[in-house]
Amino acid sequence: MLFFILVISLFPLAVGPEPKTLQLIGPGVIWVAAILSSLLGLERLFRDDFQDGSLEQLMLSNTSLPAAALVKVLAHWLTSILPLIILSPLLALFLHLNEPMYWALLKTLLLGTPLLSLIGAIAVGLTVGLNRGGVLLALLLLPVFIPLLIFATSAVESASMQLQYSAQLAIIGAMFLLSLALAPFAIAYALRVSQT
Amino acid sequence: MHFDDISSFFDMGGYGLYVWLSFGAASLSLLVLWLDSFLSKRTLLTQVLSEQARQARIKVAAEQSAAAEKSAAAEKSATAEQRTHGEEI
Amino acid sequence: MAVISVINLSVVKTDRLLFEHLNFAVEQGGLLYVKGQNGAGKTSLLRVLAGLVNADSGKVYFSQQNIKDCRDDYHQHLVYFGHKLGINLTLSAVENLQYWCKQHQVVISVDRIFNTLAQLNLVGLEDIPVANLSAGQQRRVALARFWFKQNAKLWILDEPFTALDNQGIELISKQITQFLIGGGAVVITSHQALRLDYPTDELTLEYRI
Amino acid sequence: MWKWLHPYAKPEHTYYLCQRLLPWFSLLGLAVILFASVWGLAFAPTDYQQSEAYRIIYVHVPSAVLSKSLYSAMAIAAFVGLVWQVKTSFMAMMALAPIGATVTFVSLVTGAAWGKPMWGTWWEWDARLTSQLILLFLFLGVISLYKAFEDKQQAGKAAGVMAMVGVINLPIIHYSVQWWNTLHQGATIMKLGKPSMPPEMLWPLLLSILGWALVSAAIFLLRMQNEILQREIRRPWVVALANKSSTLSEGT
Repeated sequence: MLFFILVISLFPLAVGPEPKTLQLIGPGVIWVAAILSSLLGLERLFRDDFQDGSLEQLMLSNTSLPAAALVKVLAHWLTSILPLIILSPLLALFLHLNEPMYWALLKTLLLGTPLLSLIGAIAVGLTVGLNRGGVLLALLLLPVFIPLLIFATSAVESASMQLQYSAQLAIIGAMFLLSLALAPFAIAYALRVSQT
Repeated sequence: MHFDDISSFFDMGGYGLYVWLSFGAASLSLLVLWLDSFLSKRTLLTQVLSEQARQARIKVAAEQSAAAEKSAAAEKSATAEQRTHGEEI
Repeated sequence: MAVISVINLSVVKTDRLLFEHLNFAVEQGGLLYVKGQNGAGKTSLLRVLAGLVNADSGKVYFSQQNIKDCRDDYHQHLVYFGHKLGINLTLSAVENLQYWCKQHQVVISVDRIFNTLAQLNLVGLEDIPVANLSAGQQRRVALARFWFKQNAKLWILDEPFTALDNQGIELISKQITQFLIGGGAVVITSHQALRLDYPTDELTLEYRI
Repeated sequence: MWKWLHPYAKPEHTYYLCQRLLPWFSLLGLAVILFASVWGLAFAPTDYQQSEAYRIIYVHVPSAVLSKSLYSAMAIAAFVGLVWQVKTSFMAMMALAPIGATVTFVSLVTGAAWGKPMWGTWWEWDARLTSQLILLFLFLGVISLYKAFEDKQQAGKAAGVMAMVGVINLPIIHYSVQWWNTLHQGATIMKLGKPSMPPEMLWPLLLSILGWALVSAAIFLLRMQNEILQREIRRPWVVALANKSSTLSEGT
């Protein structure tokens, strides 16, 4: 969370405090920072449970692994992404976003960030048994997150021009639902693969 | 032939650099990929042999140590026998 | 009836063949002691038996059913104790055990948990974070599971005696014997000789290169 | 239905099948690619708009087309491996990945070299180039995930999952990048006018696509053999093979 605020406050310092410029890059900056800070939290999603063997015991119980994975993902979203969303008005202020832009940003964040946790957890499940998962995780996930980034920032941009942006929101929502349906099983499979 | 002479062929109507760069990069990349595949096949085949040799060494070592154990045990029993003989005498 | 049986099992790990064409069965009340050098594949065998890892070829049956087809039923009747304890260090012993019991759908009162921990010589350590306990004490917390899962038919135990003192070993051995007498089946590995007063089958895995 | 495929799922048979096919694909591929390139470079007519620079099409388009088909092929191999648990399928996947990455890289380089004379910059955030770049990242992700694992069986499954995630995402990426591109700079994109391409230009293009496909197939066969050798390094048939090849090379 602190990382998120720090990254965002670096930008005005780097490109200058001109409100117009900041407004132009604002949505992109917030989204990129959100993706990066979600990566930081993701890395530890299954690590402790994997290392102390809780994950093994979970797999050998009657609890459904996809359901457990979904709960884990929800926990990640609640602890490392929801605070960012709560903080977002402040950051919007920092970056001189106007009101319609902020509402669009909030909607894309609410719809889009669960996608980060869901897809991210698949890659985390795959790399949990590896020693140096961090860089690999970024390489695996960032290309996959590009469409989300594009649709989300374009929604905010449309909002800034007083245009409709329900199309972008609908696409993000569709991606979210698709991943909600598929990702828990992929995560469960990934965690089983990581057991040797 | 579309071009009048060799130099105009290489010049490509002023775009020679870009055209030849593309073709060069493409053929170089494919060549490198092929070479890598080819050479790694050769190294793999030699690796198989060295792996085989390594296993043979381990086997010999295991047999030797087993034989040494056996002979040590035999020696022990032999000395024990001698001792009992000595006592008899 | 065989509780667990294995047909033509081979396991490959990191491109190394650990064993192949392995066949055995453990009956009700049967104790199988898996022996072998370090790296012979004891742990891998146990993990395959538990269904954590897939075998390269061959099948594992739990009461005549392939464990892949009856995963839930199998895990309902299984206690697996591995190298990793499955204990979260930030939680207390009681919390850990409650969590485990919930996962495994074992209904148990907090009093029973306290009682069992007392039996294991952990009085006064029940509700502090497990991170503050010694290695042996942490193991005892994990081993308390042996007292809880009443409907278990099979225990798969990977080095349960490591880091335990004599008194602990005796306690666990007694619990294992009791389980066996009650008709349970046990597959166990151990570097210490088993101090169980019970007929034992042995399976020795050769170390392969 | 799948019975006839079964013998080829056995690595040894696959190896010898590759061995048998390899010379055909190599020679044919080399011949076709050389023929098509010479035709395209020296004999095809000039484009009235782009003059001779358009000849880059004879490497750019085949590599771009192949990069996507190779990714799909890789994902299909991953899918087969994950669903039917065929080990050879994962080997095929990993044999395809480096070829795909190379071909994608070529399409990027040639795209840049084409962009310089046409658009005036080496790199233009054009929809096709951008999605090629992302495709390259996806390839590299799969390859490095595979390399990160010690246990190659586990590695195959993990890389397979990632390849599947990528292939679900690929159309979304393609579409999103196009959307983004039209939003930002709709006017600068230059149309190639493919349908109006005269046959003297089209034929060498189709031939060069075929040539690239054949050469990729040949390299795939070679890499497939490598994957098999690596995974079966201790099997007797591999040892016999290595002995034979070493005596052969000593003899010559």
